[in-house]
Amino acid sequence: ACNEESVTDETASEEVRTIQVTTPPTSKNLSWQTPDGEILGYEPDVLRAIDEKLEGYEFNIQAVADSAQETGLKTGKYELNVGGFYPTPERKEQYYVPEEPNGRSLIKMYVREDSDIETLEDLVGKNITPFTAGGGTLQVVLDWQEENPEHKLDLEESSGDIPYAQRLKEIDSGKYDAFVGPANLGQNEVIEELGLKVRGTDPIYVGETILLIHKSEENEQLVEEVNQALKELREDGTLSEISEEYYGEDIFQYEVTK
Amino acid sequence: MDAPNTLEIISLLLEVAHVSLIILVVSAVLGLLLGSLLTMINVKDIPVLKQFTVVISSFTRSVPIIIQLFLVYYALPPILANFGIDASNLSATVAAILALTLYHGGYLTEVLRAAYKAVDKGQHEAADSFGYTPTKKFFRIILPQVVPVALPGWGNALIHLIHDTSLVFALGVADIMGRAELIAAASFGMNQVTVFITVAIIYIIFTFLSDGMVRLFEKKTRKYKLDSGLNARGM
Amino acid sequence: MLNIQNLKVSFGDKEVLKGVDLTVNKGDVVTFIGPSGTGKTTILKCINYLVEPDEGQMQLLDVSADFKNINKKEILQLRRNTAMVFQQFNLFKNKTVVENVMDAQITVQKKSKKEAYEKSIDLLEKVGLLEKENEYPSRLSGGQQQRVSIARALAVEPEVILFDEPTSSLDPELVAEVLKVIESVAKTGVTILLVTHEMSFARKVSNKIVFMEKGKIVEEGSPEQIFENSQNERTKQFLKNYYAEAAEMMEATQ
Amino acid sequence: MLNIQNLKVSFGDKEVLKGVDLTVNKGDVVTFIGPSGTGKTTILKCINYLVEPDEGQMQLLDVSADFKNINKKEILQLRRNTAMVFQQFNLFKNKTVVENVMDAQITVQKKSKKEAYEKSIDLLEKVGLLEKENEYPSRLSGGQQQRVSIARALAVEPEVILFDEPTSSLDPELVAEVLKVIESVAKTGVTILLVTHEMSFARKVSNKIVFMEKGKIVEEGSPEQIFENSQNERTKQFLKNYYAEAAEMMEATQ
Amino acid sequence: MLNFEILVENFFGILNVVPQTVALAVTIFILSILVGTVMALIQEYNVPVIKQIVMLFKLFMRGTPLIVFIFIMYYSLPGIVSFFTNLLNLDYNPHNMSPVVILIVAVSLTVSSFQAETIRASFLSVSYGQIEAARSLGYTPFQAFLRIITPQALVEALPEFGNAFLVVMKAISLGFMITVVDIFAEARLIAASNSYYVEAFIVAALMYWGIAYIVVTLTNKYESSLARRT
Ligand SMILES: Nc1ncnc2c1ncn2[C@@H]1O[C@H](COP(=O)(O)OP(=O)(O)OP(=O)(O)O)[C@@H](O)[C@H]1O
Ligand SMILES: Nc1ncnc2c1ncn2[C@@H]1O[C@H](COP(=O)(O)OP(=O)(O)OP(=O)(O)O)[C@@H](O)[C@H]1O
Ligand SMILES: [Mg+2]
Ligand SMILES: [Mg+2]
Repeated sequence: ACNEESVTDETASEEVRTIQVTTPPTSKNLSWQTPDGEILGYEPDVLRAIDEKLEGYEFNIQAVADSAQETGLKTGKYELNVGGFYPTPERKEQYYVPEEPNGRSLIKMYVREDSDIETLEDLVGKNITPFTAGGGTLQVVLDWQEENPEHKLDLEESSGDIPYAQRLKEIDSGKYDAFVGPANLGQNEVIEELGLKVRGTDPIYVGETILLIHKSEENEQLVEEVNQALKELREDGTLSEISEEYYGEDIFQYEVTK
Repeated sequence: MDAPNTLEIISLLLEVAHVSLIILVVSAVLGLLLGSLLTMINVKDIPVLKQFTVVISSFTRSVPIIIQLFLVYYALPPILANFGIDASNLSATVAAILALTLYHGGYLTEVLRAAYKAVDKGQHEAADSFGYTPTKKFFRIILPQVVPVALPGWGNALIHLIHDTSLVFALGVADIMGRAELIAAASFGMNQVTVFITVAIIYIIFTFLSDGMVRLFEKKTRKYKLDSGLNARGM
Repeated sequence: MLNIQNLKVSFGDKEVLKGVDLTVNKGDVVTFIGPSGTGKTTILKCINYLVEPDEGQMQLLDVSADFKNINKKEILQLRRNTAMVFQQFNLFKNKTVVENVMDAQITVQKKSKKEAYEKSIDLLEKVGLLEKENEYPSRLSGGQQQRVSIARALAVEPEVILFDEPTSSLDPELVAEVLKVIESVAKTGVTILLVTHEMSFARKVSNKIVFMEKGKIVEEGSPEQIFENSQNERTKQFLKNYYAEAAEMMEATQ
Repeated sequence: MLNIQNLKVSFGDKEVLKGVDLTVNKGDVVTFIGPSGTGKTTILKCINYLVEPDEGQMQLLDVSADFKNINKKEILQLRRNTAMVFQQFNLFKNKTVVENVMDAQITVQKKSKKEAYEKSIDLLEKVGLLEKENEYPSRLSGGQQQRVSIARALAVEPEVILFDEPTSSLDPELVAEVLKVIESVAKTGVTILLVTHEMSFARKVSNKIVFMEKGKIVEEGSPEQIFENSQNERTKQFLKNYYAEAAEMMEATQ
Repeated sequence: MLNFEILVENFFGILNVVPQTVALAVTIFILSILVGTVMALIQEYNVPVIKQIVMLFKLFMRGTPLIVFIFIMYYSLPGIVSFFTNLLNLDYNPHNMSPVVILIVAVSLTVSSFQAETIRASFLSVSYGQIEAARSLGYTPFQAFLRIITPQALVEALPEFGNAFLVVMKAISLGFMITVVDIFAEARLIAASNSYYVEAFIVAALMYWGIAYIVVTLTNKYESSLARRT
């Protein structure tokens, strides 16, 4: 018996591959790390659910900043990244991307309570807070701008180091008229906590978010299995459950905007 | 978790102060050694090697630290792998120390070189005339006169280093700045101002200590009364 | 014991020494005199290789070197057999008076601290600077610095001492003291090369005078030969003012 | 025209000048002699306030100042009425020879460049350094530096010139030249204060000799009085070596 | 592994912002030297009270991480300015203050506290005899400073000024937080939009290095020409 056990142990450890997985550290509720090192949020929980399903892999989840995430993924330091990524041609070119999305991203506008801004068109001539450089939100707005050149918006970009809480205060104070951004980053909590006279509009965009996997022969199998796992998790309602837990609603209820 | 109050923020930040301190102290020491070595090569005008130091120091001084951190942590292991060196286990902390050492060393090269050149030629002549070996001359005569001139620049370099250690969070190292970001994120950035000001105060204390150390050395070297400077005679 | 052949030095494209030959015997006191800027300091600095000559050979004791391909060991040997008193003193700024005198003894000669200290105190007493033992050079008057510099050179008991205007900042009393010191050192067999513009000092201290002009040795000989029977017009002219002065003095003190 | 009362200076707790009184008339050439470290340089530096006295009053031309509360304007006036030749030369390292001589004329006296240049060339010729016009000081021999320093001081045509051992690095020929220059300057009514340890030079150049020791003026008088009829034992002893030398010279040149 | 098409594309993309980055850096660099010199002089001449204020200011500026200081300035500078404009009854609305101005003020103040140390050190290398000589000839302190001390001190200070300039070059990339785009910011913009992070960083690094190389070559040339003159 002893003998047998040790043999199975060996084969098991040979087969289980440890995967370096990264997720953003400071994007509550999407994904964040507590001071004692716990990694929480929608994305980490989805990762854990996938990990449970995959027999031959073990995920080592780490929280690192976004530019480090993609740099490390490209050089092979990391194998798998999550972080509310939008699918883009460039990403598909550089990385393996499972067909099945791992989540939804809702983009809303945050405006003063008495504001009549409801759609992107209403932003013409308004003061919009700077967008996080190259973020998905900006891309969405730029795409819209391209289709609607007659409504010229005044768009600015910045590094995104100024936190959303601060941005919402700037709406409240009148410095800016609108803040456009992903709705999964705790805006509701901030508004409530600080008693801001700010409201969120209906989503102006609903998109799918994806996983990114380092391109290498070794990982071809991994992509397949992750894809399969995601499909199952989606179907059995696990993803919706996780969403309820962190966002207070099922993000999968929204139709993806074309 | 409830949003922590200021006292809790301070204690949370201080919990990881040792991480920042270790990175800081190790790269300060190694950087000083590297800087001294590069300076030596530079002032001795050793061919080829000198060109090499110019390249190193211009690169490490100019490229944003974050890119240097990425280079060491992400790009170095695959490059080394081509030469059969396995560095895939390079930890983020070690990578951070390596990058900061290179940066600090490159910076110090300029400080030390200038201070070295400020020493009067007659001092070299006098030591040479007695048959001091180059090493003896350096340690007994030249270095003590280089130090007072180099101290303020060294102080600057240390402060830059202190601030740049805060970037290692990008690699996932949990230093003070990293912890601060996490605390701020936990409250959706609502307490970011408090957290940032607390961090600033901790850094001010670090620089205060660092500058204090530099001042202490300055006091020690002031006894040489090298007779230079605007108020050499206290006027 | 010291032999120099065909010593040539240029700074940039300016030739400063134009082929100097010189022979010095053990225990000699050789004094260089000549107009300002002729290369007197430069000769002394070639002997311990502080200035790199373009050409020339030199034998000093058992070191025999061609300046064109002298090696590090030879240079160190040259320097350890000699000591120099600089025209601008060049005291170590970061060391006190007594440390200045002690340092080479400890560093180069590996003497014990105690031994070096005793020797230094002894020499400082000789040059009358005992009370300044713990001062830094920047706090000394010109004459005091010069005396420390003399003590520092004597402390290493070299085979050859190079004095570059060792009395330029000293008053007659001290000049007499230094004269005594140099004479007593010379008696122990130490060879002395000296640059001075004080002719009476040169005359008294040396057994050989070298008159230089424009990077060349114009005339050399015993003090009597040079001061009383110079055959060279240029030398005579150079010494004219000295004679005139002597004559005046005669008058005044008669 | 220059009057100093009760001048006291200390460095740290060491009193260097212990109450010096001095009166100098326009056109005087006053020479300070005395042992090394007595405070000769310090006196000169008090006159242009490079050293801050602890106590004392001074009148110089129309400036009348109490050193205890002298103001900036007075200091500047003192300095613009005087010029100094330093014992260590202190040439401006970042300027060529001719620029060293020109700079104060342009900066302080607001002369035109051309005018300053012409005056400088003139002076450089006088001290025999025309060919070094565009050299930097670090490239000069000791005697050359000293001569540039003299030219620089003369160039601003001050009311009072302070010479601190202006001939220490000069050979007899050049000493005679400098003597001529100083005499010609004195003739134009410029007042000269001078420190030297070359007694025969002091004797020839000055109309008043001040003998100092240990921060005090011990004796003062005309050269004849001091050199031939000194009443003071210390002065006599100090000059003993000078007499001995003169006597020897007499013998030798007879 | 690298995508060369993207590299080339990035190169021209980033090259666009080089002139404005350098112009900004030069402006800040010059301002910081001016302010730093004043601080160094106050410290060297021991001006009472003001010296203590300068020391405190330096401590604060050297200690505060620049990112925090920019953050503070972003929220408080308009208020500070409006306080003064109101005081002087000027008609200027500082709330439209350009982020570039805020960045220039923040970085200049920070860097000047470092420049003060550099300048202080360079004074330490000028021998006192030089100052005595200038004084003896009746130079005003300012004339002595400009004509004698500065040229000699500069030899010593130049390499550190080179350092400071490169520090400024890097520091302004923090301005991205308040929408000022420089070389590094442009690289991040491009990277974020096309996900070719490695390529963008490589191009940015080369750009910085190239500028550094030019700066180093220029200062070395100037340094050796100054050194030859002493
Ligand atoms: N580093 C240097 N670079 C260029 N020229 C130099 C340098 N050092 C000395 N010289 C020149 O070489 C010549 C000889 O200088 P040296 O110091 O040997 O003269 P010297 O005979 O000692 O004169 P003095 O009696 O004035 O000290 C001088 O004309 C001087 O200008
Ligand atoms: N900066 C200083 N700090 C402390 N002591 C000093 C300083 N400068 C000079 N002294 C001391 O003051 C005394 C007088 O110095 P000063 O330079 O006036 O002498 P001096 O008469 O010119 O001598 P010398 O003929 O040797 O040049 C000396 O004993 C010297 O050690
Ligand atoms: Mg000489
Ligand atoms: Mg003196």
